[in-house]
Amino acid sequence: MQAFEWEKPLLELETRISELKEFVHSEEMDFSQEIKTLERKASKLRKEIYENLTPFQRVTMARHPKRPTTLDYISLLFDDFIEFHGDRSYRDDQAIVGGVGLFEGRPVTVIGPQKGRATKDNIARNFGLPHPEGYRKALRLMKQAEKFGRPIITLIDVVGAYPGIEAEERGQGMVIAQCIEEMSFLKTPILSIITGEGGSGGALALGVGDCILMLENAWYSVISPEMCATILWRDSSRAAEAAQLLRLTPTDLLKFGIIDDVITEPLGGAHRDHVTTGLQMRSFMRRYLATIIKKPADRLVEERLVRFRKIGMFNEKSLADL
Amino acid sequence: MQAFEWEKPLLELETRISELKEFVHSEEMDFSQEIKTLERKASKLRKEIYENLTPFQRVTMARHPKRPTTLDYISLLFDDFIEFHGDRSYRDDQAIVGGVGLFEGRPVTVIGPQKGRATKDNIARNFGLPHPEGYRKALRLMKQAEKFGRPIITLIDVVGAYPGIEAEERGQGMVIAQCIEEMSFLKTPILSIITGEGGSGGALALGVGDCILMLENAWYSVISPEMCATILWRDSSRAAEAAQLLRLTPTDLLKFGIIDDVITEPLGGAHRDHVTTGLQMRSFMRRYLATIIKKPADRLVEERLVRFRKIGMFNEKSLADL
Amino acid sequence: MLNVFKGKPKYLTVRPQEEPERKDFPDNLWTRCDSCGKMIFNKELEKEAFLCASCGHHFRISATKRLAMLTEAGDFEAFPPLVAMDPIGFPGYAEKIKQAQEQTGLDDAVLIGKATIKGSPCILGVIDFSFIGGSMGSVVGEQLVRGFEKGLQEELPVVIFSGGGGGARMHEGIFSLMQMAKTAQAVGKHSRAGLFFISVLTHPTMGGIYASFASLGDIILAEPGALIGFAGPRIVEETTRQKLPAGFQTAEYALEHGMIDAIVSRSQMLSYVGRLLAWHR
Amino acid sequence: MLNVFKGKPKYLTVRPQEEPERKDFPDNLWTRCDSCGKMIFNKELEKEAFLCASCGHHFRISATKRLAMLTEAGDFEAFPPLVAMDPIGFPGYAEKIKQAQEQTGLDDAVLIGKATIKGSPCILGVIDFSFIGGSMGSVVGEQLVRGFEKGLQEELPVVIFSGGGGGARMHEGIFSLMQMAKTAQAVGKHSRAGLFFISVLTHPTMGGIYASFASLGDIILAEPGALIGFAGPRIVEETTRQKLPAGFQTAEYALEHGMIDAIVSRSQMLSYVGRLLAWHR
Ligand SMILES: [Zn+2]
Ligand SMILES: [Zn+2]
Repeated sequence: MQAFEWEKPLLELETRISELKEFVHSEEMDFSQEIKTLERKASKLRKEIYENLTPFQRVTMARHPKRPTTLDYISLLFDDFIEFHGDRSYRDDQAIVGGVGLFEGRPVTVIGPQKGRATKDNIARNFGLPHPEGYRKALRLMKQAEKFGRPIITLIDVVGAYPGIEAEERGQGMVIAQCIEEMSFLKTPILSIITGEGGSGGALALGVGDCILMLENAWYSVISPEMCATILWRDSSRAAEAAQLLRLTPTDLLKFGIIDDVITEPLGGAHRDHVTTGLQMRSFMRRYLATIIKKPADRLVEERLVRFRKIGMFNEKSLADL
Repeated sequence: MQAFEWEKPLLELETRISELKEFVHSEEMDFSQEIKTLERKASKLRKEIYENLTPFQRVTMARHPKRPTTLDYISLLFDDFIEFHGDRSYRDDQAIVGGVGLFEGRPVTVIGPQKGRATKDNIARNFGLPHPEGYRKALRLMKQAEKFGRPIITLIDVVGAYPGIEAEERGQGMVIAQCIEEMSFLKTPILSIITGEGGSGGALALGVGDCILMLENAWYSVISPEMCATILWRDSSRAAEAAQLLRLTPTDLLKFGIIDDVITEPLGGAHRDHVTTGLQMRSFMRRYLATIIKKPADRLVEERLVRFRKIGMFNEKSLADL
Repeated sequence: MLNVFKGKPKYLTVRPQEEPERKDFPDNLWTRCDSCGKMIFNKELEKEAFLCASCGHHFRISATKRLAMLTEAGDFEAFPPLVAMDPIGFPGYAEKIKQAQEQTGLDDAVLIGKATIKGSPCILGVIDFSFIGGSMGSVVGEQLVRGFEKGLQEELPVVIFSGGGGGARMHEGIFSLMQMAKTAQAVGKHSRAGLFFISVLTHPTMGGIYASFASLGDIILAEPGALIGFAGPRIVEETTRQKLPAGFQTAEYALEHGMIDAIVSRSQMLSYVGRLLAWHR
Repeated sequence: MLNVFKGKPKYLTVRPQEEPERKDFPDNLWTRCDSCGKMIFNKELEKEAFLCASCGHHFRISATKRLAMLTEAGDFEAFPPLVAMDPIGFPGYAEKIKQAQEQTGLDDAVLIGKATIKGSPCILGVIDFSFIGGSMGSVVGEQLVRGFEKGLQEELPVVIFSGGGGGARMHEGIFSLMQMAKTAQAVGKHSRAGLFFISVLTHPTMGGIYASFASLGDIILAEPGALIGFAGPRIVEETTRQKLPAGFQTAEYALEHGMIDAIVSRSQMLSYVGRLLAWHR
C-alpha cells in the first residue's frame, strides 16, 4: 500500500508493533503490556492524523491509486450489473461507464467516470478523463432511465472533462451544458455521489442530483487546486495552498448547502478497506434513495430546480444605494 | 444547355427554325408560312417526346446538371432565408442545407440535400451525398421547428446517403432510422417534395411528410436503377431496364398512393426554366400547406402514422389455408 | 421437429404439420468453420448452439433454431401467417417467394409471436436469412408492426433478432422502402408508451433493416462477428476506392464506434435477454 | 454618454449619473489592429462598429457599446443591480470587485434588461469582458436567471451576447460552478415553455460560460474570429503536448465542427438578430 508522507509516523509505529509481535511469537516472551501501549499510541495517532487532514491531504486521498474506482463501487454496491456501451453516434468512451444494476433488488441506472488501474486500462480509459461521447453516452442512459422510471445513481470521480483537441472539436463545452440541462429536467429520482474527485464542469455534468452525497475524502470544486495555483501564482506546485482557498472539502460543501451529507470512510481512507466503504455507502444510499423514490417525478424536478436556483451569494442593491 | 440523345431530333428542328428566322431577318424575305409549319411540327414533337418519357429518361432529367438544386429552389420559393449550420456534435455537413425562410410571409423550416454545381462546391458538398451529421443537423432543425410550431418543408434530391467508411462508422443506418422515427412523431406540419432524386433510405429519412409531392421528372425508389441492375444482372449499364421494373416515376407512385400529387414542370424539364418551375411549386405548396397547417398537431401525427401504417401488400392466410 | 412447435399454442403455430426438416446442417455430415477452417461434426455443432468449439465463430442459424434456443416448449405462439404478393409485378418475384417457402418451410422471412423468455412474457420475432436474404418486404414489415402493436396493446416488451443482408426487399419496390417507415413508427408508438424493446443484431444486419426498427432498440445487442451497417462493404469499397479497415462493420467495430450496447455470445444470450426483460417488468 | 442611457426607462438604467467614461479607445489616439497590425484612428473605429477597416477584425467592445449598437435610445431598461459578495472569503476578491467596478462603471460582468431590437421586445443581456474577464459568479448567474425568468413570465425571447475568458469565476469557488447549473436550468425552463433564445458568442467565450447557458441557444451565432471552447488553448496544448491545428477554437472552427449556426459580422448582427426575433414572435 502506497503511503503518504504525512502517514509515515503512523506507519513506523505500526511496523514496530508488528515487529514486536513477531519477536514475541518467535521468542515466546511476554511483551503484551508494551504492545498494548504502542497500539493505544497508534490508535491515537491515527485519529489525530486522519481527523485533521488538510484540504490538500484529502485531495491526495481522493487520488490514491488503490482507492476504489467506479467499477469497484459497482461491484461493491450492486448485486448484478450489465454495462451498456456507446453514444450511438461516434464512439464508446470507456472513460465513462454506465449500465443497469440491481440495488437491493431494484434495477437502477448507474453512471460514472472510470479511471483505469493498470497502464493498459488507463490508456483505454484515457486516465478517467471523458470525451464528449462519454457524456453523450451518459445522457443517453439517463434518458433511458427516465423512460423506464428507473432511479439514476451517478458515481462521480473525475478531475475534469478531457482538455484535448478532439474533445474540443466534438463539443466538450456544449455536451456538458446539455448534460446539465437535460439532467435537471429528468422525471426520475437521481442520487449523485462524489466518490473521489469532483473537478469542475466535468463533474457537475453528472452531478445534478436530487440528493448529492460525498465521501469523506472526496473533493468538489470549480477548478482543480493545481490549475488554481497556476492561475494565481503561475506555480502548480502550490496546489496545497490553493486547495485551502477553494473550500473544496465535504465539510465546507455541507456547510454551504451544496451537498446533503458526508459518507464517512474507514479510518485511513476508502483505499484501506473497500468492503467497509461499500457497506457504508450502501446504508447511505438506501436511506437517501428511500426519501427520493417516493416523491412524484414532477415534484422531484421542481425541487431539483429550486435547489440549484437558490445557490449564489450577492447583495441586492436598493434604489437608495444609487 | 446539355441535351440528351433522345432530345436531338427536337433540338435539330429548333435549330432549323431559328436559322430560318435569322435568314428571313437578314434577307427580308417572307417565310412566315414555312416557319409556322415548322413550329407546329416542333411543338408536336416536343409533346411527343416529353409526354412519353421512359422511366429512365425521367431519371436522367432528374439528374440534369442544370436542374435547380435545393438552394436554387430556396431562392425561388422563399422571400428571405437564413441558413443554420451544424449538428452540434461533430461537423457541419454541407451536403444537407437547412434553415428558416419566409414562405409568403410565414416562417417555415426548410431542409434538403444539396448537390454542388462547380467542382469545388461539389467536393465541399460531397456531390450531394450526406453523412450522418447531415441527417443529425436535419433532425435538430426539425425538432426546432416543432418547438416553435413552424411548418417544415423538406426538398428531397439525393441519390442516397453516402456509402463511405466514416459515414458507416458514425452510424449512417442508425441516424436514418432516428430521422424516420422522430419525423413521424413531430407535432408540426410537414410538407415533403421530391424535387429530383429520391434514393432509398437517404431520401426517406427526410420524406415522412403529411403531404408528399413530387416533381414530374423526379424519381423515388428503394434502390437506384444502377444498383438494381448490378444486383440483377451484374451490369450497372442496364439501369434503364431496371428503372422500368422499379416503378419509380411520379405516375406510378401516385397510383400506389405513396405520393399525394405531381407538380408539373415546364415542357422539357425544370432545368429549362427555373422561374416557371418555382412559380408552379409555389402554387402547389400554397395549396397543400393550407390543408395541413389548419389541422391540430395531434391529428397531423395520427394521420401521418395511419398513412404509412397502411402501406404494404400481402395476403392474410386464413386458418383453412393451413 | 423442434421443441418450439410442441406444447399447446393458443392460436397458431408455424405450420407444424407441413414444415419440412431443414437441412442447413445435415446430421451425418461435417461442416467447415468459416472463420478458423476447422471441420466440425454437425451433431456437435447442434449441441453447442452452432458455435465453433475452436474459435467461437457464430454460424448462421434458422429462425426456428433460434426460437428453440430462447423459449421452452409451448412458450412461443406464432402470429397468423401472411403471404407476400407481387405489388409492382417484379419479374421472377412470385417464383422466388414460392421457392423460398418450399426451401425454408416459412411463409416469409420473419417468425414472430408471443413468447415467454425466462419467465418474462414478451413479443419475440426472428428474421431468417435463408428466406430471400432475410429481406423486408410488406409481409415482414406488417408482421413486425403487428408485433409492436400487440406489445403495445398487452404492455409487453418486444425482442427482435434481426438479420438481413440487403435490408429492404427490392422486388417490392417502393413498398419495401416504406416498410422502413412503417416499422420505425411501430417502434416509436410502442416506445413512447414507455415499453421496452431489445434489438439483437445477428449476422448480417444491413441496409433497410438496420436503418429502421433494428436501430431503434432501447438496448441493442449483437452477436460476435455479425456484419452490421447500412451500405454493404463492397459498395463502400467501390464508392470510396479505399481499403476497408480491419473488422469494418463487424459487431466489434460497431461497439467501438458507439452503435451497440454490448456484444453477447450466443451461449450467454438467453441469460442476458432474460435478465434485461426481468429488469424491465 | 451613449444613446443607450438616454430615453425614459421604466425602472432602472445602469447608474446613468455616476458611470465614468470608459477609455478603452480614447478619442484622440490610434489603435493597432491585433490581427493585421494596421494603425486605426479611434474615431474611425467607433464609427465602424469597432471593426478594422482593413481586415475586418472584430475588436472587443464594452457591454454599453454593444447595447448602443443593438437598441435605440430608451429601448433598454436594465434590471436592478446586484453586487457580488465574497462567499468563500477568497483572498483579494473583494478588492478585485471594487477595482473592476471603478474601472468599468459596471456592477458586475453582465448588463441585462428588457429591450426592443428592431421592433421586437426581448430580454437582452451582454457580458463585459473587462469586468474580471467576463467571468460568471453569483451576480452574473443570478442576473441571467432573472433574465430568463422575466422572459418566461412575459413570454419574451432572450438574446445573450456572451464573452468570458475563464468562464466560471474561480474566486467564488463552488458557488461559481453552481451558476452553470442555475443558468442552464433557467434556459431549460424558458425553452420548455416554447420560448426563443439566441446565444451570440463573442470573443472569447470559454469554460463555464460556454459549458452552460451559452451553448443552449435555439440559435447560436458567433462573431468572426471569436475564441470558443471549453478548455483554454494553452491548457489543451500543455495536456496533449500536441501542436494545435490552425484556427483551433475560433468561430470558424466551431462552425466547421457543427457547433454554431452561423458566423455573423458585427455590421450584420442587428439585421440578423432582428429578423430572427421577428420570425419567432
Ligand atoms: Zn472456428
Ligand atoms: Zn486589421
